[in-house]
Amino acid sequence: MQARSFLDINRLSLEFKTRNGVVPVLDNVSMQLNKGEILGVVGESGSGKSVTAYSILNLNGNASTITAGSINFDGLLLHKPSSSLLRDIRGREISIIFQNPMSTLNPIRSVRDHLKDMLTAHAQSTQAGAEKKSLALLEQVKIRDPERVLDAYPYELSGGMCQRVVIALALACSPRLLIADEPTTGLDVTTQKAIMTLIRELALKHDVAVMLITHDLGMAAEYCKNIVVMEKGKVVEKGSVEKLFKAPEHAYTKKLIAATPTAQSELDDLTPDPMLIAKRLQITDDKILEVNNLHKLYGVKKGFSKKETFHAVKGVSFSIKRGECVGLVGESGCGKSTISRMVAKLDDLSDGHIIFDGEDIGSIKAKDFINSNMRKDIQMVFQDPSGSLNPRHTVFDAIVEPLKHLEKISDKKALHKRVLELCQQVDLDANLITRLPHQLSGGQKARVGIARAIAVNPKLVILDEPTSALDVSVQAIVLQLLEKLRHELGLSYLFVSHDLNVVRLFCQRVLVMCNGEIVEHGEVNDVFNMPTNKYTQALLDAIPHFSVNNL
Amino acid sequence: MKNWFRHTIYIFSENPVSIFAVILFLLYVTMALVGHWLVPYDPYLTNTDIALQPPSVSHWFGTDHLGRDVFSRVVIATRMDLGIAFSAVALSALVGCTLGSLAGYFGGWADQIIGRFTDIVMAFPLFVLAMGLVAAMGNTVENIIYATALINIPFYIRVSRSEVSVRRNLPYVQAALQSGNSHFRALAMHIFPNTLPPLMVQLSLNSGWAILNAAGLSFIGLGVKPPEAEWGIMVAEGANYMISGEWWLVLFPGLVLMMAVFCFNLLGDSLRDIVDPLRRT
Amino acid sequence: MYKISSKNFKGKWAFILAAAISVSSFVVADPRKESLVVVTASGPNSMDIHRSGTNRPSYQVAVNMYDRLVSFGIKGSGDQLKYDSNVIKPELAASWKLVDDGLAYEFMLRKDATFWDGSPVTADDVKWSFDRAVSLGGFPSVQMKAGGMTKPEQFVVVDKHTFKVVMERASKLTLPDLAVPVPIIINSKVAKANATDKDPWATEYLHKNPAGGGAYMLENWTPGQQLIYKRFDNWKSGTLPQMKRVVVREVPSASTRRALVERGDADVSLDLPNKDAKELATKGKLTVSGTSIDNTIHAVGLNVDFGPFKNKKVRQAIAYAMPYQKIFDAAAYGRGEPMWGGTPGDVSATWPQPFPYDTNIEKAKALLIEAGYPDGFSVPISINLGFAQWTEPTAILMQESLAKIGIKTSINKIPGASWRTKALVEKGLELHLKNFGGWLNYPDYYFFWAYIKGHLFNSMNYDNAEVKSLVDVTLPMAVDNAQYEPNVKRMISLAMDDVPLIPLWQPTLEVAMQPGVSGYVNWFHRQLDIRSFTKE
Amino acid sequence: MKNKLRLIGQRLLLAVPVIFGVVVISFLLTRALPGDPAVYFAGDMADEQSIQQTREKLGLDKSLPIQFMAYFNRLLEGDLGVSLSTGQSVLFELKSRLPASLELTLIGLGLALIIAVPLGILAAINPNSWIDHLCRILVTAGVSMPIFFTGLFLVFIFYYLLQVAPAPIGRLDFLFLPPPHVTGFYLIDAALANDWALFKAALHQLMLPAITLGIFALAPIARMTRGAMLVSLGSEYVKAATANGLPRKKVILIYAFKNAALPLLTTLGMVFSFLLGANVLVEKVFAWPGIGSFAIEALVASDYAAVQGFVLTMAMLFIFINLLIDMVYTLIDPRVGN
Repeated sequence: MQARSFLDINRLSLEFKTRNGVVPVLDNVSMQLNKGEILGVVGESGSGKSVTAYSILNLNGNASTITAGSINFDGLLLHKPSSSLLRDIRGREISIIFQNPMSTLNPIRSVRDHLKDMLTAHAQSTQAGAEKKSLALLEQVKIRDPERVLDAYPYELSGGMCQRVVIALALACSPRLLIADEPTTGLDVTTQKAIMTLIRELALKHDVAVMLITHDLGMAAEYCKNIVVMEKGKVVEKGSVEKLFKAPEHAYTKKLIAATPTAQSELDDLTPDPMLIAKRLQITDDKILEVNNLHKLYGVKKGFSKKETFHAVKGVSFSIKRGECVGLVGESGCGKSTISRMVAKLDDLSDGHIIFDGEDIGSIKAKDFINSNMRKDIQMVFQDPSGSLNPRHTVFDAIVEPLKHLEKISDKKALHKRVLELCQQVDLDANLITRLPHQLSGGQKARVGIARAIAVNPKLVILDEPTSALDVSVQAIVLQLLEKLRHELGLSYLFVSHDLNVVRLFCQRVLVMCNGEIVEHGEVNDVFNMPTNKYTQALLDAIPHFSVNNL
Repeated sequence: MKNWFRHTIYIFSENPVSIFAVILFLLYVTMALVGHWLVPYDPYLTNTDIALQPPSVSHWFGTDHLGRDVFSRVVIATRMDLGIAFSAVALSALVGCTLGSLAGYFGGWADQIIGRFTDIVMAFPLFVLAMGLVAAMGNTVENIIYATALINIPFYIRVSRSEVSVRRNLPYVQAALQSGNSHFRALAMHIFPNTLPPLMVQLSLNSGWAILNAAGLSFIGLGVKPPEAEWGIMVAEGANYMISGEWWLVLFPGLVLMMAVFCFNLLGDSLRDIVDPLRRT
Repeated sequence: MYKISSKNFKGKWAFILAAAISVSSFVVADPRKESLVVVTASGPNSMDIHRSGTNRPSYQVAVNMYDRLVSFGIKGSGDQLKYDSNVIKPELAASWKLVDDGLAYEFMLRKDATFWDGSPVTADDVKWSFDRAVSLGGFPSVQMKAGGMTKPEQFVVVDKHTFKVVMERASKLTLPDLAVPVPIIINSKVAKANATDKDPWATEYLHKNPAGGGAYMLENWTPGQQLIYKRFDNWKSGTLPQMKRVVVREVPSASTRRALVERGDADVSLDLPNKDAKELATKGKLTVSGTSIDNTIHAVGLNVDFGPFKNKKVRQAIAYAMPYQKIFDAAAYGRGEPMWGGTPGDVSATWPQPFPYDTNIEKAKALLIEAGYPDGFSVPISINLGFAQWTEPTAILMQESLAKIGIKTSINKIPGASWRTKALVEKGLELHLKNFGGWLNYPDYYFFWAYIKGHLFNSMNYDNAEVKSLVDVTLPMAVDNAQYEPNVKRMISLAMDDVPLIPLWQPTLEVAMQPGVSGYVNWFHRQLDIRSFTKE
Repeated sequence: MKNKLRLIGQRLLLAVPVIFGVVVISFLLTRALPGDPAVYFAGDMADEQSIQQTREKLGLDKSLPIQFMAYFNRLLEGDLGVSLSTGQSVLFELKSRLPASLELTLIGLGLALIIAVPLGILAAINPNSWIDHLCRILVTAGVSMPIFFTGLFLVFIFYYLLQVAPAPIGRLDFLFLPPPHVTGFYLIDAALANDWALFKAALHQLMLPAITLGIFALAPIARMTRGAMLVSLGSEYVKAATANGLPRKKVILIYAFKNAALPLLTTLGMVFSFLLGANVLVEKVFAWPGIGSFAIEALVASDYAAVQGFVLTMAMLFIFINLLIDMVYTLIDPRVGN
């Protein structure tokens, strides 16, 4: 008999009862994890990776049923746990770190309370001893001033800090298995790196087995020894990182690897069969957009008469040439979205000039710009493809809006024809035009958003993180589509993103923003290969660095 | 649409109580529409010879102090009560949603003024305000409707204001604006329809409340004019006969009234379950 | 040991506990035999009947806590006691006589009578009190005026115990008017001590603090809730009442009042609806006193300012269209005296008396055609919400019946407070249901208030020169005057023919009492007189 | 804390225009009431001349703005006028009646909380189970009855038929006198006076009306508890707490319920003022000498001063309650004010 692994998930099948009937979610899932190992579970949304992890601690809720298979944790059978077993296991033997650290902590309980709850629940300390132990735990997760943090409430801490607290909680009772469910989602790249490094370090130090669940193949490759790839509730491939990257067997694994942008990949590499793009567009020196000394101040009302101002954008200047794609990168809160909204004329500026196509549109109020004949020349593709579509409007309704209001086309036939044309341009099945947004996939919704933006033949399109909500394989296709459209329609792009790899392969020039200012700009290759600014360097440094060649 | 329908079916199948409420609602609407032709007796015809008779085969719900058939009166009162409830609620929804949407969308001084108005009305004890209005304007059906509508307006303002203000910065509204929609158009065509579901909940709950409100006014003596049949006034008058043993005068109208309000409340609850994404599993 | 109703278990508990720790708030201290619990629809809002804004239930304070010079006698027997308008008996005045050629009454006060504070009652007190009644204006002055007393000069102190009322012209109404609740005798020393320059008649003080010498004193008054009387043991103006302590509790709900007396929690329940009275009387467990109220009718008023009602024939048509019996059954539950179906031409000198009309739709139709309204007309029926108990069923039945002769009506409910304004002051209600009772039981007194143009209770705006001159002449006239009876008969005949007011029935005053409790008297003022109560 | 204090101060300032608005509207509303107080005040049998005299005495012959100024000036001096129907000063009436209403409402609310909160929690823990349905039907039925009907019904059953409840005749039975006035709350005053018989009697009288109110308040509280609990039970932090192996009781009560208590608290303010309004009818049924029954009579009698005083009191109370809730909120929720 083969020696059992520390954690052995064997042929696990699980289904959910939903309003649309019983839905199988896991199908014959098997994976093993040994002591001291970090196992990566990789897959796109809906692959069942989180459900697998949750089933270890029976966290899937009442609607789920394990229909077959077993979970064996060091001799304990967890697929049908008794409540007393669960009580002993949860938090003490097996801990979990959830995706969103801010919402993982109870907003009205202090860090001290959280740690104390945890410690006393598992009899790790007395009420009195909890304080000392808590401080030690916070120090362990490298929180510099643990005394202050101990008294803090979650809203007073940054995302990264919260995640450290969550890790401290997870490690409070010295568990033997740590499940990290997308532990860095929502965190900035620099923080991402710090958190992942911390997890790895602590796991090694305390001999904790880690199950890392992520959609980011790059991250999994960097931190894990073995990887399990899941798709649609099934394990499609598993093995060592090296084996997986060097000789992927399953088509899905291949697709995933290809679609993950790396520091070397080109746009065409992202998909097995890239779109044919006639790269005929010539970037001229003619500037379609020139932004000079742009400022944005927000009034934050505090108290009755007192108004505090928040300086979101501090004197930013840049330009975009006709046909060019300029990337705007920075971490959350750096002001990049504010700039995109001001340029798109959805928000007023506080000071400065926006010269578009030779005209200063900065002085026109956003609410008056609707009536300007330049409205159709600047269009924006929004970050969240679901949120940017009116849930009550069909695909047709959504695409036809700008045609009706900006192009003033009223002939029904003409409208219909134009919509179908646009669908074709963005590779959207014409049969879908009667559907409502919630009946579409993420990629389809993104295409609708793009079709709507290009419907009125704009000159400048602002792409505000157009792919951040999409799975990598879909992202790859959408990026190629955008590139194709740029060439076909002669568009200029302002591409806002936090993903440096994507910016590198998609843009010609890049602007790096930090705290409302542009700290570095230039050709992508120059900036990425030889960053001069410290911040840019840190940013680049934080991207998971892996390449097949390095293995 | 199909999906929505399926979701609705799901909610109902999870919730047998809701099915019951829907059936009841349809029954009441039918009663309001055709009740006048179905009743066995002229609901206004008095006959003092048979006054205060207990329920029997010929008079299912007994007769009142003037010998009128209680069953017939209860049935025809449906139109009056639902009429008051629906008109009042429709009126307050119309005014409240308009004001609330404007306040929520444009903010600024309009929001301030509308907000203060809401605060002031809410600071009144609402039932007493309704009483005062009806007392001041006279107790006609129209005035009962106006008064009931007025005290409900703040709730619609609040709901639609908050619903609109959370939506006004959503990407799809921004998208609508950059697609050339004017602000009014974006508000009317893009935001407002999406605020309807939570409003429907309010609408349904308020309909029940409007009936209770009218009943309360009747109890004080400010209800509809005799000889009009209305549940509240029948209960209020019947209450005087409870101690003396003519229980049917209060019980039947009371039950019918209660079931109607019950039905609206349950419907509102079910609607909330349907539209509230938080409850969607 | 006294008995506590065993049903009243909390009372028993409370008693045991209270006995154990003996606390002041527990008030069962006197045997139940000598205390009385009365429930009533509404209670006094002032202790001072002379004050403006004082409500009707406050008159009981004047009756029980203050003495008048004279009082009416009591007639009837058993449980059906009623005041006797024909008998004036001594109260504070031991005797009186007409002096000065019949133009003045001289009253000899009881020499042993004292106020609650022990000070003797003197003629000065009487004068001060009467001066107050005619000087304050409003209701007390109006009522005094009805008896011909309008100014302080009419009240003369002869000596300490002799007091004279001087009349400007002899009137049969003067002496009875001194027996109504208004001319109370106030302890003027106490009142003056609490008067101010701004308030010489001490209205603020007497509003909350009664100062009299009546049979009962104030023990506790919580406005809007309850009034507790305690007996003034030194009362000399009549037989000392049996009840030492009387609790008058306000219970607005009629059915609760009925339940309280049925359950034995209250001894007396006032303001009983006719229906309850009828049923309780039938059940026989309780004593029900239900005698008709003198000089009072429930009636339909036809405002002659309203187009069609200008025509006498229309008024008669309506009188013929009234469903009298149905109304009497449904609104009065058969309690009271019918005021319809009198024999035409057979008029007596009493009031009220049945009018010579009966339900006759054919005749009503014919009269309406004669009057030129073959298709009828529309008119609202206004009713007083405060009296919905009888006005509403009456209005509905009327509405149905009038529809038969083509008169379309809508029912307009008017809240009690605005009723006075609309019906009596503005006199703008076309067709309305009204109730008026004259305190002084003379037909001419009733006619004076209700049938003379401009007078308060003539909400019909009826104007008839002959009636006016008849009333003017007859009002002061003594009953034994030869002209009296023919005059009264004539004015009643005119009223019957012109019918601005269609009498429906003479109402009753219904009271339920525990068996063993007796002595309720039906007074013209309809308020509670607790002095006559006894309990076994 | 300083921030929190400033927040509360700000709330108070915001209340000023609201109160002014209430004063203006209640003034206008009362002037629109039918009936002429001068006629009422002049008394029975008053003639037109004395009515006119009364009118002048009351200042009712002046124009509306002047009347308002006079009213407002008196208001600032704390003079609320004299009630026509009870003959007492409005301030006196409100002072003696408000505790009665508050005592009743608070007890009713307390009853409702004791029953509805656990029901709501149970329903949220087992959504769509029979418990949930039963709870839903029960509380909805409670709020679907006209409140006077509930009251009369309870009286009929428990007083008239079963004879276990005392008669609906106000705060005390005939046999008792009120306790010495300290707070005006009979229960408290009786306890202070160490008079337990009286305490018991007052409690007895309170039970039925409080239950009537409580039944009415069950639904909003239970539904809100359920809803808020569902949200917090579905939250990440509850999931995390569960995953961390905290005891279920702690997860439900500390992690889920304490957070759910915040929206519940806001609802509670609404429910309280709602109950104060519903009180009007309950007080009428139970002859309860509170401000509600006072208001009804005043309104029907066109008793200006009384209606205005009542409305003003209620508005102040409403604002006070909301302020109180804000304060509790800021104490519970560390996020507020920072």
